[in-house]
This record gives sequence, C-alpha cells and structure tokens, in this order.
Amino acid sequence: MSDSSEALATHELRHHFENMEQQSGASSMGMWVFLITEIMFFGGMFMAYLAYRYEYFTAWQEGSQHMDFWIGTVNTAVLICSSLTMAMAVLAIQQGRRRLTSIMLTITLCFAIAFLVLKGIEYHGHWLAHEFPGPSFHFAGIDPRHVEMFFVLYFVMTGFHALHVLIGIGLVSTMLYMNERGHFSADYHNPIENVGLYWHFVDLVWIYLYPLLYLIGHHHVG
Amino acid sequence: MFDNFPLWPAIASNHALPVDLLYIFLVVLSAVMTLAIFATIAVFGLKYRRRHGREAHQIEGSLILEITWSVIPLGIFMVLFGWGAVIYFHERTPPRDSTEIYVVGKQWMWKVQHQEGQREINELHVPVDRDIKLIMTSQDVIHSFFVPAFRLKQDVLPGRYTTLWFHAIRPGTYHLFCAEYCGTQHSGMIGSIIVLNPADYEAWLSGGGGEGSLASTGQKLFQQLGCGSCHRSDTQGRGPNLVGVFGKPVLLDDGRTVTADENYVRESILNPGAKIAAGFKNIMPSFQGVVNEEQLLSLVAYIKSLQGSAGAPASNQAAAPNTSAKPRVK
Amino acid sequence: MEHIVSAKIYFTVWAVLMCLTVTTAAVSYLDLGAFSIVVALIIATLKGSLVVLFFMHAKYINVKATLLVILAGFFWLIILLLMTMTDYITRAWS
Amino acid sequence: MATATTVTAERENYLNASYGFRSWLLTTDHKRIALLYLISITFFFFIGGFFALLIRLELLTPQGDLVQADTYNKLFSMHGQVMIFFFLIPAVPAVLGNFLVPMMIGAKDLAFPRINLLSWYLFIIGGGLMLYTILTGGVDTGWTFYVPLSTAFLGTHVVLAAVSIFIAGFSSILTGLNFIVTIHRMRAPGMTWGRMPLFLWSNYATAIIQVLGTPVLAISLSLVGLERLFHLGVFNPQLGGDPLLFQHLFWFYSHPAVYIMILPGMGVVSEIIPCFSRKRVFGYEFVALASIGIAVLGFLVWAHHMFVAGISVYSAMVFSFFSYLVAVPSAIKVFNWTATMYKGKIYYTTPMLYAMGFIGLFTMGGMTGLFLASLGVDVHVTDTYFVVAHFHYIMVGGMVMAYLAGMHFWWPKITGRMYPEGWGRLAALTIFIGFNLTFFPQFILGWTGMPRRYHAYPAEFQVLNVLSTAGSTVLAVGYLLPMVYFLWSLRYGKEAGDNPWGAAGLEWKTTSPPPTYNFEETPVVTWEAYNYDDLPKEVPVVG
Ligand code: HEA
Ligand code: HEA
Ligand code: HEC
Ligand code: CUA
Ligand SMILES: [Cu+2]
Repeated sequence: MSDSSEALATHELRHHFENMEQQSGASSMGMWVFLITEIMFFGGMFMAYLAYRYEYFTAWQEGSQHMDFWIGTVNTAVLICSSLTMAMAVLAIQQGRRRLTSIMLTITLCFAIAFLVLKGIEYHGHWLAHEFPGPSFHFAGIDPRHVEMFFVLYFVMTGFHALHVLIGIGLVSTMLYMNERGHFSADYHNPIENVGLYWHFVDLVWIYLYPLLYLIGHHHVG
Repeated sequence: MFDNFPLWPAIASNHALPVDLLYIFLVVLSAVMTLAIFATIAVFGLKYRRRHGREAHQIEGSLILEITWSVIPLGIFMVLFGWGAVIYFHERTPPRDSTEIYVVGKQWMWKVQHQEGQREINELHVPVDRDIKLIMTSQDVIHSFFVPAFRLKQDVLPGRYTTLWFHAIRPGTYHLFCAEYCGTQHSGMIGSIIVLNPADYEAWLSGGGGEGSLASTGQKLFQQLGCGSCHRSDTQGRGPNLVGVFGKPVLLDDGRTVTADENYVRESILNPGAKIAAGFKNIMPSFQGVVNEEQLLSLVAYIKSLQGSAGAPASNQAAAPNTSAKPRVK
Repeated sequence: MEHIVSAKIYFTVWAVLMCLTVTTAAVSYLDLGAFSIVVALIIATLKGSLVVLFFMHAKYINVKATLLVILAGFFWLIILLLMTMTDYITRAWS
Repeated sequence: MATATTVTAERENYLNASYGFRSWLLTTDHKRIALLYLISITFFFFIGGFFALLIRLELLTPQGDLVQADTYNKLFSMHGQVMIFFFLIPAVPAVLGNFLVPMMIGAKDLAFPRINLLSWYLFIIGGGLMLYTILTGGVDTGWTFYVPLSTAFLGTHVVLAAVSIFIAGFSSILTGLNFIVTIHRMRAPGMTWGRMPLFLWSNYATAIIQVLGTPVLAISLSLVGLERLFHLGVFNPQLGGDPLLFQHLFWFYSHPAVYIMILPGMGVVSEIIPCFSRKRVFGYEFVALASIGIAVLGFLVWAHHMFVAGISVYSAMVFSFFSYLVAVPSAIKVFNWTATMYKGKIYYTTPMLYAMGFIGLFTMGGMTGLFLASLGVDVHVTDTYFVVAHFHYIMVGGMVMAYLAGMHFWWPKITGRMYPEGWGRLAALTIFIGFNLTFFPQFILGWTGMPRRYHAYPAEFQVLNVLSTAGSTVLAVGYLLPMVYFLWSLRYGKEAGDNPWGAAGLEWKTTSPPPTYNFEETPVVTWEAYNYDDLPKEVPVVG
C-alpha cells in the first residue's frame, strides 16, 4: 500500500519529540504508568478478597475446594506459554524478522483463545453446579452464604481478568494485522513492545489469582 | 442558647464537656493562627506595596525558618491528635455495668427496645446519671444515630451491631437525628431523646405497656424456634450449653478463639457455619430470614441473661415449627 | 538504546515458570495448614518477579524513572492492602 | 501599550493556525485541547452551581417546601458529582495544566498528544452520560455512592452515573499519565528538576494521585454496578459483605482526590505570588517537596472519613495520626507563600487578590480540617454542616479562587488579550464576600448539630440558613462577572504583548497567543526558576 509507507514515515518520529530515543523511552514509560493503574484496579479486588478471607476463613477453604483444579492449572501453563511466545514476538521484531513475529503473535493468539475456551468450560461447570451467585445459588456444605461470597469474588476477579484477556486478543490481533501490513521494523516497534507488556501483565495477574482461588483449599480433596 | 440562633448545642452528657474543651482549644488555636497569617499578609501587603523606585529584595529562603515552621506545627498537631484520641477512646469504651438498650434503625425510623420490655419509636427515654449503652443495628441501609446534645454519633450498620454509650447529665428533651444519608426521608428520620429524673423514669417504665422483659421475649422465641432442642442446660445437647457463654472466649474448631459478644451470637444464629464451636458439628440451621432484627435482639438479650445459674434454657421443649415467627420484613 | 534479550534466556525463564507451576500445584496436595497459602504466595511472587524482570524487561530498563514507576505501583498496592487491614485485624480487639 | 483594538496582521498562532470545527475537534495541540476543556468544565460548573442555588433556595425555610425530598436528594447528589468529577478535578490540570505544562518545560507538546485528545473525548462521553442521567431523572446516591443504599435500595440511574464517573475517571488517569511522562521525558535542555516552576511540581504530584488513586475508584464503582446488574454482591450484607469495605475503597481514592483538587491550585498560587511580589519564591525546595509529600502522605489518611462508620478504634487512631502528618506540608506551603511577600514589591492585581484570598480561605478550610481529623471532635461534627463548610472553604474558597487566579494570570497568554482590571478586582471582592457569607454560617450550623443532606430541618437553624442562602446569591453574581468580562475581552480587551506581567517562566518567553509548537526553537534553560532579579523590576502593564 502506498499510504502505509507514508504512515511508516510519520510513525517513526512524531513531530514533538526530539529524537527516537526520547520517543521510545516515553512510550514504554507511558505503558508502565498505565500498567500500574491496572495494578491498582485489580488491587481493589484483591483487597476485597483479603478482607473476606480474613473474616470468613472456613468458607474460603470450602469455596476453593469447588474450583476446577485441573482447568486452573492448565490455564496457568497456557498463559505462561503465551507469555513466552509474546516475548519471542517482541524479540523477533527487534531483530527485524517480521515473518517470525507474525508467527509468534499468531501462536500467542491461539493460547489466549484456548485460555478463554477453558475458562468458558469452567464457568459452564459452575453454572451446572448452581455455583453462580444469585437466586439460583445452592451450596450444601458449611456456611453457604459466605461461600457464595467466595464465588462472587471468584467471578468478579476472573471475569475482569478474562475481560483483559479479551482486550489482549484485540490488541495482539491489531499488532498482527499491522505487522502484516509492514508497519513495524527493527527500528520502529514500540506498539508491539507495549502490547507485549500488557500481555505479560495479564499473565502476572493470573499468576496470583491461581493460588488464591484454586490452591488455598485444595489439599482437602487431594 | 438563643432559640432562633443557637451558637452552642446543649450540654447534656458526660462526653459533652471534654469535646467542648477540645473544640474551644481548636477554635482559639485556629483563630490565632488564621489571624496571625491574615495580619502578616496585611502588614506585608501594606508595607511592601508597590512604590516607585522601591525594588524587591531577593531572598532565597531560610533553613532555620523552614524547620521552625514545620516542627512547631507538628508538635501542636501531635497534641491535637493525642487529645482527640483520648476522648475518642473513652467514648468507645462503655463501662461494664451499663444499662443496655437496643436500637434498630430502618428507613426511616428508629425503633427502641428496653430490657424491661418497653418499646418506643423515634423516642428514647433514659434516666439521668446512669451509664447507658446502646446496641444498634439496621434493618436495611446505613443510618447514623446522632445526638448533638451528647456530642455522640455512631453509624448503624446492616448485618452487624455497633454500640454507643453515654451518661446523661441533665434532664430535658434533645434532638435525635439520622446523620447518614439513607434515602428519601433521611431528614425525616429524627426523634427525641428524653432524659428523665430517676423518679420520672421509674414512673415512665411502669406506665408503659411492656409485654414482659426483652429477655423473656427472647426466651419465648427460643422455645418457639426450637433452639432448646439442641441447646440444653446440661451437656447432653447436640449444641453447646449456652449458659454463661456470653462474654467469654469461645474456642473454634479451626483453633481460633473469639469472644462471644453480640456480633458473635448474631452470626451464630444467622450463619452458624461461619464459626463453629470446637467439639460440635455444623448441624445448626441458619435462621436468616426467619427472625427479624428485633427478634434477633431479643434472642441476644436472652442469651446474655443466661449468666451462671440464673434462668436455664428451657430444655425439654419440643421443636416447634418456625411458622410462628414473623418472616423477616424487607 | 534498547536491550535485546536472547531467546535462550526467554526459554530458560519459561522453563522455570513451568516448573514452579508444577511445584505449586503439587505442593497444594500437601496439608501444610496455615503455611500452604504462604508457600503458594511465595512461589507466585517468584513467578511474578521472573515475568516482570525478564519478560517485561524490568531488569534491563535503563531509565531510572520507569523503575520508580514500577516500584510505586507495588508500593501503593501494599498501602491499600495494609492500611485497610489495620481496620479488619483490630476490629475484634475492643 | 498598544491600546488599539484594530486587528493588525496577526502573527500565526495556535488559534488562527487553522479554522473550522474539524480543526478543533481533531486537534492534538495541547493548547487547543485545553480550550476544549475550558469550555466543557465551565458548562458543568454552571450546571453544578445551578443545583447549588436550588439547594440553597430549598434551605431558606425549615420545611421542605420548594422541592420534594427525593428531588432534594438528587440535587445535592448531582451537585456533588458534577462539581467534583466534571469541574474541579479537571479544572486546573486539564485546562491550565494542559496549556502550560509543555510550555513551562520548553516542549512542543505533551508526550502523547493523541491520548490527550482521547482524554477530552472520554471526558465528553462521561459528561454526556452525566447529562443524560440528569435529564432522565437524576441520581440520588450522594456523591459518595454508599452501599447498600446505592446497590439495593435506590431506583434511580445509579449505574449510569457510576459509568459516567468511571469514564471521566479514565480521562483523568490519561491526563495524569501524560503529565508524568511529559515531565520526566520532555524537559528542554537545562530544565532540571530543580529549575522547574512549582506549578509543574504540583501538577506532577497531582498526576501521581490521579494515576494511582483513580483506578481504585473505578473498581469500587464497577463493583457497585455489578451488584446492581448481576447480583454479584461484593458488598451485600446478606452474604456477609461489608459495607465498610466499599467505604475503604471509595475513600482510598476520594481522599487523595481532594488533593487532586487542591495541589494544582497551590501550584497556581506559587506562580502568582512571586510574580506580583517581584521576587523569588521563598524556600523553593520546601514548597516543591511539600507537594510530593502531600501526594504520598495523602494516601495514608482516607479512613478519617469513617471515624463513626464502625471501623476499629485502633485503626481510627492510625488514620487520625496520619491526617495530622499530612497537614504539615500544607502548613509549610502557607508559611512560604506568606514569607515570599516579605520585602517584595507587591502589586494588587486581580490574580494577586485571588491568590491572597486563596491563602486566607485555604488556611481556614485547612484549620477546620484539623478539627475533623481530631477523633473526639469529629464524632460530633461529622456528617453535619461543619464538614460541608470545611470542604467548601477549601474547594470553593481555595481551589475555585486559585483557578480564577490562574485564569486571570494566564488569560493574556491564552488569548493575547487583557481582561478589564477594574472589573476583575470587583469580581474578586464580590466572590470573597459572598463566599464567606455563604459558608461561614455553616460552621456554626454544623457545630450546633444540623446534619448535612437534610431536606428539612428544625426551625431553630433557620436564621443561619437564611444568611447562607443570601450569601450564595452574592456568590452567583460574583461568578457571572468573570464570565461576562472574559468574553468581552476576547474582542475588546487590550492586546497583551508577550509578557505583560514581566513574569518568569518559559511560557512568557514565547508570543501571546503562542504558536502551534510553542517555541520557534527549543529553548535552552540556563537560569533558575523565579529569576525575578533578571526580569523587569516592575510589572509592565501596571508600571
Ligand atoms: C480540596 C479538597 C480538600 C482538602 C485539601 C482537604 C484537606 C484536609 N481535610 Fe478535608 N474534606 C474534603 C475536602 C478537602 N479536605 C471533602 C470534600 C470532605 C467531605 C467529603 C464528604 O464526606 O462528602 C472532607 C472531609 C474531611 C474529613 C472527614 C469529615 C467527616 O466526614 O467526618 C476530615 C477528617 O479528618 C478532613 C480533614 C482534612 C485535613 C486534615 C486536611 C488537611 O490537608 C488540611 C491541611 C491544611 C492546613 C492545616 C491549613 C494550613 C496550615 C497552617 C496555616 C498551619 C498553621 C496551623 C497550626 C500550627 C495549627 N476532611
Ligand atoms: C467543586 C466542588 C464544589 C463547588 C464549587 C460547590 C459550590 C457550591 N456549593 Fe457545594 N458541594 C460539593 C462540592 C462543591 N460545591 C460537594 C462535593 C457536596 C456534597 C454533596 C453530597 O452530600 O453528596 C456539596 C454540597 C453542598 C451543600 C450541602 C447539601 C446538603 O448536604 O444537603 C450545599 C448547601 O448549601 C452546597 C452549596 C454550594 C454553593 C452555594 C456553592 C456555590 O459556590 C456555587 C456558586 C456557583 C453558582 C451559583 C453558579 C452561578 C451560575 C448562575 C447564577 C447561573 C445559573 C445557571 C443556569 C441558569 C444554568 N453544596
Ligand atoms: C439442630 C440443632 C440446633 C438448633 C435447632 C439450634 N442450634 Fe445453636 N448450635 C447448635 C450447634 C451444634 C452449635 C455449635 C456449632 C456451631 O457453632 O455452629 C450451636 C451454636 C450456637 C451458638 C454459639 C454458642 C457457642 O458456644 O459458640 C449460639 C449463640 C446458638 N447456637 C444459638 C442458637 C439459637 C438462638 C437457636 C434458635 C433460634 C439455635 N441455636 C438453634 C445446634 C443447634
Ligand atoms: Cu436514616 Cu439517614
Ligand atoms: Cu479526607
């Protein structure tokens, strides 16, 4: 495309920056600032989790036993693998290997979709087990109300996480598309790097969600 | 003070004076500081106002001054903090033998239950010169029990008990306000606190058509709900013997220990599984939705009254169906 | 200008992350009482640090301010959690 | 000075560089975006002010006779939400900050111009939703959205209002993000941190709060929304949810947010006082670091809004303690501003009058904050008009004054025209008098026990309420005046020249109005901030 090369030129150094280094430094710093707002956003939910776990210890133990341990564990592995491929995508474009970049981005996408599919299966299981909070919630064991609260937090936290995965899929797809159109090169690839940062952040959140939701009560069933 | 133009709220409880003293101190302090700053600005403003031929002196700053005006305010602030904290701590620690009165807030009224059985709405009669402790909860949203003449305020929360204590020092009628925004008629959720001389108070007590003491209401309920089928006065019941439990530490089956206060008893009735007494199974059904806040309070009052050998729980009462209890109003 | 991390490092980090995942999953079968959550969180933090340091290049950032930003994020998270817990933990005291 | 109103062949500047709606709505020029913000927030200020007037009218008599109780509740809720989220939080950062931050550090623009534009669009979307909420029946949660009232008991547009604030919050985050990166990465050669104007320091501190605090507001409002929409009742007492948890999360943002609302104003004042005293600011480092100190300590005090809410006694003490600590840096600032006037050459221009008003009223508001931070006194005065008076003293007396001070000070730079000085002083005086008449009586009302958010009140409080209402009409006139003469000056104002005040700061080194990229060539800074010894000894426009 003719305008893509033009876009390339204008994207390389935007008028208000003095040089490329200032531009890419600003861009990655901006991304980090954005990510810490994300930390605080999830922080609010972790706060709720912490306070209630402190107050309703037994119910948390109970609730955690009703997680799907295997899906949770596999999903953890899936996200870690996707982080690797994302990192490889960034590496590839740093080296100017556009084709490899596209391949890596595609694999990342596959992992992301796999994660969501597994999550969907898991949610479906909870639905069948009447573990969705609300009027249909049913729990036979000890302290059902507080266990319901555990599930509320489970759905809120994993729900917001899944939303971030979804956004991530959108972003990675965009990168893939732009890369195919030749927007990126060894000299200019800030967007891919930033999407990479975003994606690793999504992984990071899950790394904490996994033990907090799936593992705390696991040994009782094990 | 003035009927139409009050400058000072009535002083009617033991907390009023300490709060007023601190307040006066703060008023004087801030008046002095504010005037000092206004005066300095005015003096500088006049003395150094622009005049032809005068130039500004360039001054960088002064470390000594900076330290002075950081450390001195800090010192003053610490005094304020300590003073305020002491008052607050005192306000939040009710004396052991206070008379307990139960309060339920709901949109948009205050319901009061006395130990002796009297019930009131939007009014609270208390005797002068006695320590009173209010145990309060809300049936719906957050309200706040506010008596300006007592300098007291405490939010009233759904799902939990909060307390307040005072010692009225002057007979009279005082405002009771709801101070936490609670919906349409928030400003209509007002009432009066009527502080009576001991004699008048006795007269009021005997005048009211109480249906027996609160604890006895609780006892009846205890029987109706079949609590007694598990909670017996010996050690044979399926549930723990409740005599003497209140106020004592309870060992839980996960190893933690909690004090059996009002909130614990409340939770034990509504969410028995949340904290399980050691040595027992989680078989107690939840009474959430079966008893309303007022009934809950009478149960609490009853369990509280089970100290030592006094009225033991009715032991061999057959488990009555729950139908007699009013469903929880929402 | 920018640091290029070798593929070897990425793969190593990935392998360690996978191992840690298996470990934490395996440990969850043991009943460590109150410690199981501690162990799980320590492992999670290890994994998290690896992701931040290597995948997210925090180890190679040469702009001090960006590092400050990252630290600030975690510091403020801790403020939120700790200061709120001062309330929950001491509620039962009085 | 050129008194001519004739339009000479103007130099090219950011205003006349291009014409048409498109050139404004798609602009990435920080100065144009600042003007877009200016128009938007002025609009919201008058909406919020309109609600305020209705509140005051209702409170003229003890009975609730002007509007229904529900309507009254909507009035103060929407007054609070509009004023805070759609006026005061963006006021100085998004208007003056946007305009000045790049210029003051000698950059061509903010680091992310398109994100800057995006932030305005988010603001407009949020604002549009808020307007829609208002027009379709409003919301009556109070500005605090306390649960479970907001989640389970109100039938109004709670979710809509929450979404609108969520979006406006994002706009605020993006502004903060832009400022942080810009100040770190875009400073002109020689513009070290120690040479930055204090306005930048305070906007930087503000940005820290915006970035770290706002997401927590976002999540707490989201949780309210989820509870209403999907029964995901994180705060639902029926499931053991704790209403206080919401309050913790809400105030974790909303207390620091009050510093979002004051720090930029402090920055404005730190520019104006030196300029009209013709001397360096006293104790530069201390004023600069005090801003950062406030931003950090400000995050440790939030539960002072919850002293009677049912938090633990010990926790209350911790938060009370930190509330006193955070007052120290504010004190340092007040003392340094005052000391700056010492041996200066003081000009009573409109901005200076506002700035002096700011010091006085902020001090009074801050001092009464000390009453509230004191546990013993707060139990009595919390949720009364004492609190209402406290925060209006700081936010209206302090911040709105600072905002007006800044608008007058930089008006010549923004538009290239002078405002009429006489009218300016008159308005400043009117506002000062009207303000005190409106809000001083409220301290007494609060202390004697009148609760806030009351639609009707006991008759004994009437006299003071009447005074307050009277004051608010004076205040309204005071606020209308600048509207009128600012608009007037766009056409008839004297031409300002590049540096009418003889002020320090890079923004005065370029033309008025500035060209699109601010400077002909990137400036190189070799001097300290506030180098008034190198500048004209007199203020040029005044002489
Ligand atoms: C811009 C907004 C702003 C600012 C800057 C402040 C600043 C302060 N605020 Fe305020 N506050 C609000 C806006 C603000 N507040 C709002 C909106 C509410 C109500 C919210 C609601 O419920 O709707 C509120 C409520 C509020 C409460 C809760 C009241 C209640 O509901 O019970 C408290 C309690 O501690 C408090 C304290 C303080 C303190 C200690 C400061 C300090 O930072 C002040 C520091 C400044 C000074 C102290 C003055 C200068 C100092 C000197 C001149 C030194 C000399 C003095 C001596 C030596 C004594 N504020
Ligand atoms: C930035 C913040 C800000 C600002 C600027 C103001 C400005 C004013 N506020 Fe407000 N106020 C709050 C923030 C603010 N307020 C908050 C957060 C609350 C708490 C809400 C809650 O409880 O949830 C509150 C609550 C509040 C109350 C308490 C209500 C109650 O508790 O029942 C009162 C009562 O007097 C009041 C009055 C005023 C007045 C008279 C002004 C005046 O300064 C306003 C002056 C401005 C004007 C008068 C505009 C002039 C315009 C015109 C004259 C034109 C008319 C307009 C049209 C025709 C469209 N405010
Ligand atoms: C089916 C039997 C059963 C019934 C009916 C029952 N309880 Fe219980 N209750 C128990 C058991 C078992 C425990 C101990 C385990 C636990 O804490 O849940 C208990 C614990 C309690 C405790 C906590 C006491 C402690 O020592 O920790 C209180 C208070 C209590 N019950 C009150 C009541 C009241 C009031 C009712 C009636 C409204 C009631 N119970 C009905 C079985 C019962
Ligand atoms: Cu009840 Cu306000
Ligand atoms: Cu505060």
